[in-house]
Amino acid sequence: MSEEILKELEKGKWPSYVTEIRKAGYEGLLKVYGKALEDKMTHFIHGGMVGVKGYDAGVIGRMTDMPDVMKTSHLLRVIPPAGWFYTTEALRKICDIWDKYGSGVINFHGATANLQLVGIETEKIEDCFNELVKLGWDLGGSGPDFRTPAACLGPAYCEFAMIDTLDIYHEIVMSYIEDIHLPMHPYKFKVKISGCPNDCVAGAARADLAIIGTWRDNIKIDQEKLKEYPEEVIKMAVERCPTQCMKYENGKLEINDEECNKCMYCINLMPKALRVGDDRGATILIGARARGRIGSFLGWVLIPFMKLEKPYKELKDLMKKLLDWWDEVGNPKERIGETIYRIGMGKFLRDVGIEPVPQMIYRPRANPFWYYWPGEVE
Amino acid sequence: MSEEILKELEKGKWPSYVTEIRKAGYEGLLKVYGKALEDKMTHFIHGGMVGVKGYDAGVIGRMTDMPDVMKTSHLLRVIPPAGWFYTTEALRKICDIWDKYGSGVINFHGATANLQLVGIETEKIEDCFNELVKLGWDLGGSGPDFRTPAACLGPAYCEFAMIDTLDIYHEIVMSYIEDIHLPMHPYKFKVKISGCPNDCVAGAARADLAIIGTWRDNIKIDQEKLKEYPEEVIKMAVERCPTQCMKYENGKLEINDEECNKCMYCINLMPKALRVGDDRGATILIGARARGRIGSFLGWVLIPFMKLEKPYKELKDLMKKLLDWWDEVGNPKERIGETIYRIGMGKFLRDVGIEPVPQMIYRPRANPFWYYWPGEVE
Amino acid sequence: MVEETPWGLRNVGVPHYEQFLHPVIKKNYGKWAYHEHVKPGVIKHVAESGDVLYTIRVGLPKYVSTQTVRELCDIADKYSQGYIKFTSRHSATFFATDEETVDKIIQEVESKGFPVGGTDHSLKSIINCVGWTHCHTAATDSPSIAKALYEALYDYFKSYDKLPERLKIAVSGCLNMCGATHASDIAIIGVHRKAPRVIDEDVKAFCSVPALVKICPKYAIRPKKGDPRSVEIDEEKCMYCGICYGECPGLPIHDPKNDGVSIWVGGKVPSTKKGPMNSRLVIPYLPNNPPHWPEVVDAVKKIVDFYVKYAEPDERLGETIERIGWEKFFKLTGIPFTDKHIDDYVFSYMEFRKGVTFKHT
Amino acid sequence: MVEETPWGLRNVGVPHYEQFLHPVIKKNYGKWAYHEHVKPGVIKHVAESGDVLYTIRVGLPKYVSTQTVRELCDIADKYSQGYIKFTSRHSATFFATDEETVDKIIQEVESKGFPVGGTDHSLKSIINCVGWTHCHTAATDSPSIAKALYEALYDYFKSYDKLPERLKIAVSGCLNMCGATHASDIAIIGVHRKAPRVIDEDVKAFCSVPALVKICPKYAIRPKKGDPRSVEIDEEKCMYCGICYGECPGLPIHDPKNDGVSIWVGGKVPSTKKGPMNSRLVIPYLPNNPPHWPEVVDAVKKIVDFYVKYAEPDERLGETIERIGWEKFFKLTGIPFTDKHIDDYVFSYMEFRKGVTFKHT
Ligand code: SRM
Ligand code: SRM
Ligand code: SRM
Ligand code: SRM
Ligand code: SF4
Ligand code: SF4
Ligand code: SF4
Ligand code: SF4
Ligand code: SF4
Ligand code: SF4
Ligand code: SF4
Ligand code: SF4
Repeated sequence: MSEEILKELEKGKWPSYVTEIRKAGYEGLLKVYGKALEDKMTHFIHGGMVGVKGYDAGVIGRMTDMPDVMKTSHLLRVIPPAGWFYTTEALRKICDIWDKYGSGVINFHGATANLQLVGIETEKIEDCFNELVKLGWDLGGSGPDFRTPAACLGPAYCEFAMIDTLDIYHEIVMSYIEDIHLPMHPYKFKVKISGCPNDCVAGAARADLAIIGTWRDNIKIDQEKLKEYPEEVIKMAVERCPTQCMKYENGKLEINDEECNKCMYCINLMPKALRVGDDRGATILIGARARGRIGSFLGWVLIPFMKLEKPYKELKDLMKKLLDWWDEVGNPKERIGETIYRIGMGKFLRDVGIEPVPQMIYRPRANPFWYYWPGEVE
Repeated sequence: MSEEILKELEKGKWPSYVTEIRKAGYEGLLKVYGKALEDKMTHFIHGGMVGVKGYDAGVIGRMTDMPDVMKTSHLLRVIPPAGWFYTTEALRKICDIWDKYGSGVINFHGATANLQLVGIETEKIEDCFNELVKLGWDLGGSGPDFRTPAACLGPAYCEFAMIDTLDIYHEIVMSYIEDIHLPMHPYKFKVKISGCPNDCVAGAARADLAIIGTWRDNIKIDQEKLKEYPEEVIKMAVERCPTQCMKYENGKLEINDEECNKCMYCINLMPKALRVGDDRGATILIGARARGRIGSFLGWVLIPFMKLEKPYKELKDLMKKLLDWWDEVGNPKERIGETIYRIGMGKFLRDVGIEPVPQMIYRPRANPFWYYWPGEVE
Repeated sequence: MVEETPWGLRNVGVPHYEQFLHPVIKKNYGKWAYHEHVKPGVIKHVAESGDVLYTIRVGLPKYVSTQTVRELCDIADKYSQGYIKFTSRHSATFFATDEETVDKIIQEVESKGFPVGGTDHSLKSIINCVGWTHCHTAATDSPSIAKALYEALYDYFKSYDKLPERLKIAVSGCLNMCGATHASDIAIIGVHRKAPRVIDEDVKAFCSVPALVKICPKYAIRPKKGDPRSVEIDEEKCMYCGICYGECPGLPIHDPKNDGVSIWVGGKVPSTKKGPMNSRLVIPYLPNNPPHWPEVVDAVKKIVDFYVKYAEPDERLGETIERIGWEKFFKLTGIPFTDKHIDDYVFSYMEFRKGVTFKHT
Repeated sequence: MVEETPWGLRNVGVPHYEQFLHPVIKKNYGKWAYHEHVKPGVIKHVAESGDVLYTIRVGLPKYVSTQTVRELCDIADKYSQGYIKFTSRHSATFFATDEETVDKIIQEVESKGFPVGGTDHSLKSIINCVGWTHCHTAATDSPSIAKALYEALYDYFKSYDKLPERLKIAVSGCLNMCGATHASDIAIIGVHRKAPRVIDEDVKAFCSVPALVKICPKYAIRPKKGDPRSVEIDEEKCMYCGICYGECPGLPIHDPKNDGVSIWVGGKVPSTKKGPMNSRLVIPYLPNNPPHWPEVVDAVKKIVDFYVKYAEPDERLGETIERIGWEKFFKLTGIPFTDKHIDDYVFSYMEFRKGVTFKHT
């Protein structure tokens, strides 16, 4: 019966993950999963503590409640290269190692960022890792640690990229590599880096700290190339521009850049004719969490504009300040956004020494429930 | 010195309340108030329990911390006629009584609704009231009771009125008159009645229960009268209509009433040409409070549409249900909106037996933190 | 229901409204066709029957003496058939059925010192609570602030086309907000800035400790250690709302050195366009400076100037600010932005700016 | 920093990205001029130098075997100079520098069973977590739901002009939302609907009672009366989030009879136009019905049909719904509205409709 259900999942036009598990020959997983489909209930259970020596993170321990079929199926989170760019050579070598020690099943990639090698027995983890690490591959984050960041392809081939996402990713991984392996924060801390407001790694929704490229000066308009776009596309941009700061008259497009809020929409519509400005940097958002204790948080503005040039000192100083503050005041299982929410954004800014600016909020408070700090009143 | 400050307040173009206090000859108040201006601090203090026999509300007791100058200055809240319409005859009689027993100072009217007679000594209250009540005037609400409602002029001379605000006001006062005099709810309960979405008694912001006239069918357009309005006014309506459901072409205005959300804006702009529809009733909002325990609440939709015809049975049933529920579950000093917020809107609707409809919310929940009730799951 | 009690009549309710309605109103009740703005303070209502009713709006001071009431009644007797109405913003309304009478009413009312105005695109009557004239919890004096603002903005009340739309200002002496402030175009609200003092004897004599512990929204009040019939206040938690003093005379919160005024803008009540909006903090503190309140008057004038300059036709102040963005509002007015402006209470998260779009002012 | 420890190399970090970049990318790094959508799954990037790079987007299954990886590598070796990229939605990207090669890649990749598509106005790769294939907290099975939806919406992945804008679907097996669901156009999320059971011995053996008491967001867990080393759960307070089970194997929450699937719509991440939006609840519960998930597929198809029918060009699903109003969305789709849809948690007040404007559907 469970085999029949599995077979159903191998039909159809979209490539089947069940077929892939079968191709890898990971029979144990097929059985446990097939039973789950039959029972309408998972047969995996908590995994206990597993890992490699010297690290407290990077391996997700997993056991089943069907020990006769398969007792354990741990998974390794491997830090991928910036922007998930690989050579086939590198991939083949990873496959070789994974065939040797593990199930042959890979998750390309996990939703946080990691390359995930799914299904390995406890005693093989250490050796498997030691082969990987010799090739330069390391384990990613898990538990209450600094998680593997994510970066969009950015300058690799996107004309919108206003920061060097790949380089920033690389720098962050290298600087925080110990933190990635040592869970010691109140909870997980995820960083995502997007080259522009399109936010192709979804930092605004899924990163405790999102670094998103933006610009401060004028959008560049090429009136000639504009003509390559149909009138209705140009008009749509003008009509939909959220700040209503565009004008299209007599075949000429004008933008009142003072009013533009850099939403990127018009540029997306007509990338040949419109280009982001030259005064480039990033907006930094804080606090996103998918399903928090009091509901989902989307990231909000912490730093409206930061220049981001190697060696990214300002960014690193900021991250240090944030983590130090959070380590001190955060509660267990509380993401940094929730800590800020609990303590109060104003007090948080005071504590970490960031100047409050109106860009941080949609609008000022409607309630009179604020605080005066020592020294502010007689 | 304090007299000099007072004199400053009698200068200028706008009529002076200080001059009025002086005209009334209320010397005690001038002195206590003058001292307050000088000291930059009030000299009034809590007033203790004062009132008329048989009522526990309607009189605000007030004492000063300058007993040598003036010990007490209580005030009477008198229920005004619907829409604050008076005859001079009625007003003159009130003045006579107030000159006889009180200070001669009147507040036309308090921000809730009442006619307020300001400044009377404890021992004169009973007699003063007894003369008022013989003329048909009664005391209004104070404390945790059903407060004096408020109603806009509505059908008296406003073409927008879709419900009979004055009559509803009158009916509510007469039905709840005992409740007005007997504080026994968790906290105050304010009702305001506006004839249309313009909400001229500000129920959406300041009433626990706001009854606001509206319509469900089409806006009536008189294309002839439309011509009396300048083109730019018509175009402004079309452009600013929040649902973008108007079209103006070839001198003709069209409204897609399916999409219209009855905001009233276009009708306000061109009352000669546009008229509200015929299928009239009220939207009922719940929960406003100026400065609540967790911030200001504006009223939200409880009943999207209710026909309101004499004797207003549906409305009265609703009010009874609401007050019964709140009396049972409300905490002291918690307004009904806060009780609903605390208990949860869904559970509240279940408890009082009102059907949930999407009109009650801007958008559905973003968090998965809901409840299943007994009987809903296996 | 009406009762005859040993002490006299009780629960009579309210006299029926019909007797107070002008004959033209009674005749055309519920049957009005349209209205027009004739001149500042005057609206012409036309009934389906063709009947016409002019309403004349008159500004009043916070308090009116019986003597003044009688004078106003004299005018109403002379021109309005003895009928008069007061409004939800505490103006008075006179009635006329022809334009000539309108002008006579205006002349006579104004000769007594009462301005006619406040209709259409004007400054409306400033709602204000009693403040230091009568209230024990006042942190500032609403009536004298309202008076100072009326003087500064008088022309806007008397005209009906100098503002982009109506301008509603309201003043509350404390956070209870009796002055209908929280959804006003401009709101002035008295603020305390230090925790209440505790007068042990008064707390013990007049107040319930459990009630106080429950009443504080910030849970800053606890039974006093070693003396549990009084209380102590955690000054780090208290945000000076004064609710506890409202309940208990033993917790005075007044402080002439630190009390003052805050300014809020951008609220509106009607459901028109984007619907009701709360007023938002723009100036957390200005000193109490009666009788002329120069700091408050300056700030309000600056905001009104901004409004006149940047609003599009028919835009309420809050709509203008929402259109151009609060970051621009702070830039254009030069009002400093501080940590006080950033909400830090229950709904704060909703006010944080999600995503990366804003103006780099 | 890299360490040579007694157990081997540690903290090496990650190989430098440069070595993984295609030569055209390396040459034109940061100097791209514009891009164009050539056909479904293919984007042409033009550099300032005039160089051209075509990217070909390929849909992958949730898991890939090493054997398949090698096959894909073969193709990349043949046509993409040995370079390959994976995307943030877990698609694969092949590179070409001329259109002919593009077509060859498409043909070869598709012949292996991997679809090319998911660019421009298309269905993007469906992010989905591991669900019952690997996770202990799953209330539903994300991979098979994703598969069923891919089958039903296959053409939308393979085309780039049949949808008004992009369509992002994501599936999470439980409320932890690992599947990147909470800001998706359509999100499918597994739900439990009953409080966890308490297995006293396991709680005592594996779990910290104080930690559990603190971890429950609804404060529904307390030390068990009379047996304080275990816990008891207040079923009236519990809202089935499963956080406690994530911490403690002694509190299993799975329940094949009541577990199932919820559907949420209208989220988006980018700051474009009105900015990021959360997905909102539209269907609180559908039964778990693998392998073909007919109820889920029907519901999603109904929503997609609504989108295709009512969206204006270039509108994301959530933008369409916000424009026409949620009350109309429920009416037009016929999806029942219930008390579950009304937020009743911390930010609920912000979601209540203020004022009287809405559509009388
Ligand atoms: C593998 C992955 C899903 C996938 O198939 O892609 C995953 C799988 C698990 N997640 Fe996750 N999460 C994964 C990305 C996410 C994301 C998405 C993201 O990072 O952008 C989220 C939501 C975003 C966020 O952080 O808010 C996410 C929110 C969680 C949570 C809830 C955290 C919270 O703050 O509320 C938990 C529970 C916890 O950690 O307390 C969790 C826990 C888990 C565990 C470890 C289950 C557990 O409680 O022990 C899952 C392991 C399953 C298994 O055995 O394979 N996972 N998890 C993703 C990680 C791969 C990687 O590292 O690259
Ligand atoms: C007279 C009036 C101000 C005025 O000059 O117009 C007034 C005056 C007082 N109000 Fe008020 N309130 C007045 C309308 C309001 C309004 C406006 C409204 O009703 O539309 C509000 C805000 C709206 C609301 O209800 O949310 C208002 C919110 C308060 C509060 C805060 C209530 C709350 O829920 O947060 C208090 C304190 C309390 O009652 O606990 C309060 C308390 C008071 C007290 C009784 C002071 C006290 O704590 O004992 C004031 C008496 C002052 C005096 O001695 O003269 N008053 N009060 C208004 C009542 C006149 C009338 O009945 O017509
Ligand atoms: C008299 C009064 C109601 C009453 O029974 O007391 C009133 C009466 C009218 N209001 Fe009002 N409004 C009155 C307070 C209000 C309030 C309450 C307030 O200010 O506290 C509001 C909502 C608050 C706000 O605006 O934030 C209010 C929002 C409106 C609106 C909507 C304005 C908007 O911004 O969309 C209109 C429509 C318009 O003028 O275009 C309106 C229009 C009208 C008209 C002109 C409609 C008509 O067809 O005649 C009424 C004129 C009557 C007249 O001849 O005097 N009335 N009006 C109130 C006069 C107050 C005053 O002395 O200034
Ligand atoms: C490859 C990828 C980034 C990566 O490094 O992995 C990517 C790359 C590009 N994105 Fe994206 N986006 C990618 C995920 C995303 C995400 C994240 C997600 O889906 O989880 C988002 C935000 C989520 C969302 O939309 O809700 C995202 C929002 C955008 C947008 C803004 C769309 C909008 O609604 O406003 C654009 C602009 C556009 O297409 O007009 C965009 C445009 C682009 C362009 C076409 C821009 C350009 O100049 O080339 C990039 C095409 C590269 C190519 O040739 O393949 N990309 N893009 C991701 C492909 C995922 C996939 O396999 O389908
Ligand atoms: S986030 Fe911007 S820069 Fe990065 S890939 Fe997407 S569109 Fe390009
Ligand atoms: S980037 Fe956005 S806000 Fe700026 S002009 Fe373009 S569409 Fe308008
Ligand atoms: S609320 Fe409407 S009906 Fe009542 S007076 Fe105002 S505009 Fe007229
Ligand atoms: S009432 Fe409002 S929504 Fe309806 S047509 Fe007029 S302006 Fe538009
Ligand atoms: S707002 Fe404050 S000061 Fe003014 S009357 Fe109300 S309680 Fe008194
Ligand atoms: S002033 Fe307000 S916050 Fe402070 S102790 Fe009193 S009730 Fe609590
Ligand atoms: S969403 Fe839930 S079921 Fe899916 S991987 Fe994450 S924890 Fe497991
Ligand atoms: S499932 Fe969630 S709400 Fe219920 S007891 Fe566990 S942690 Fe608390």
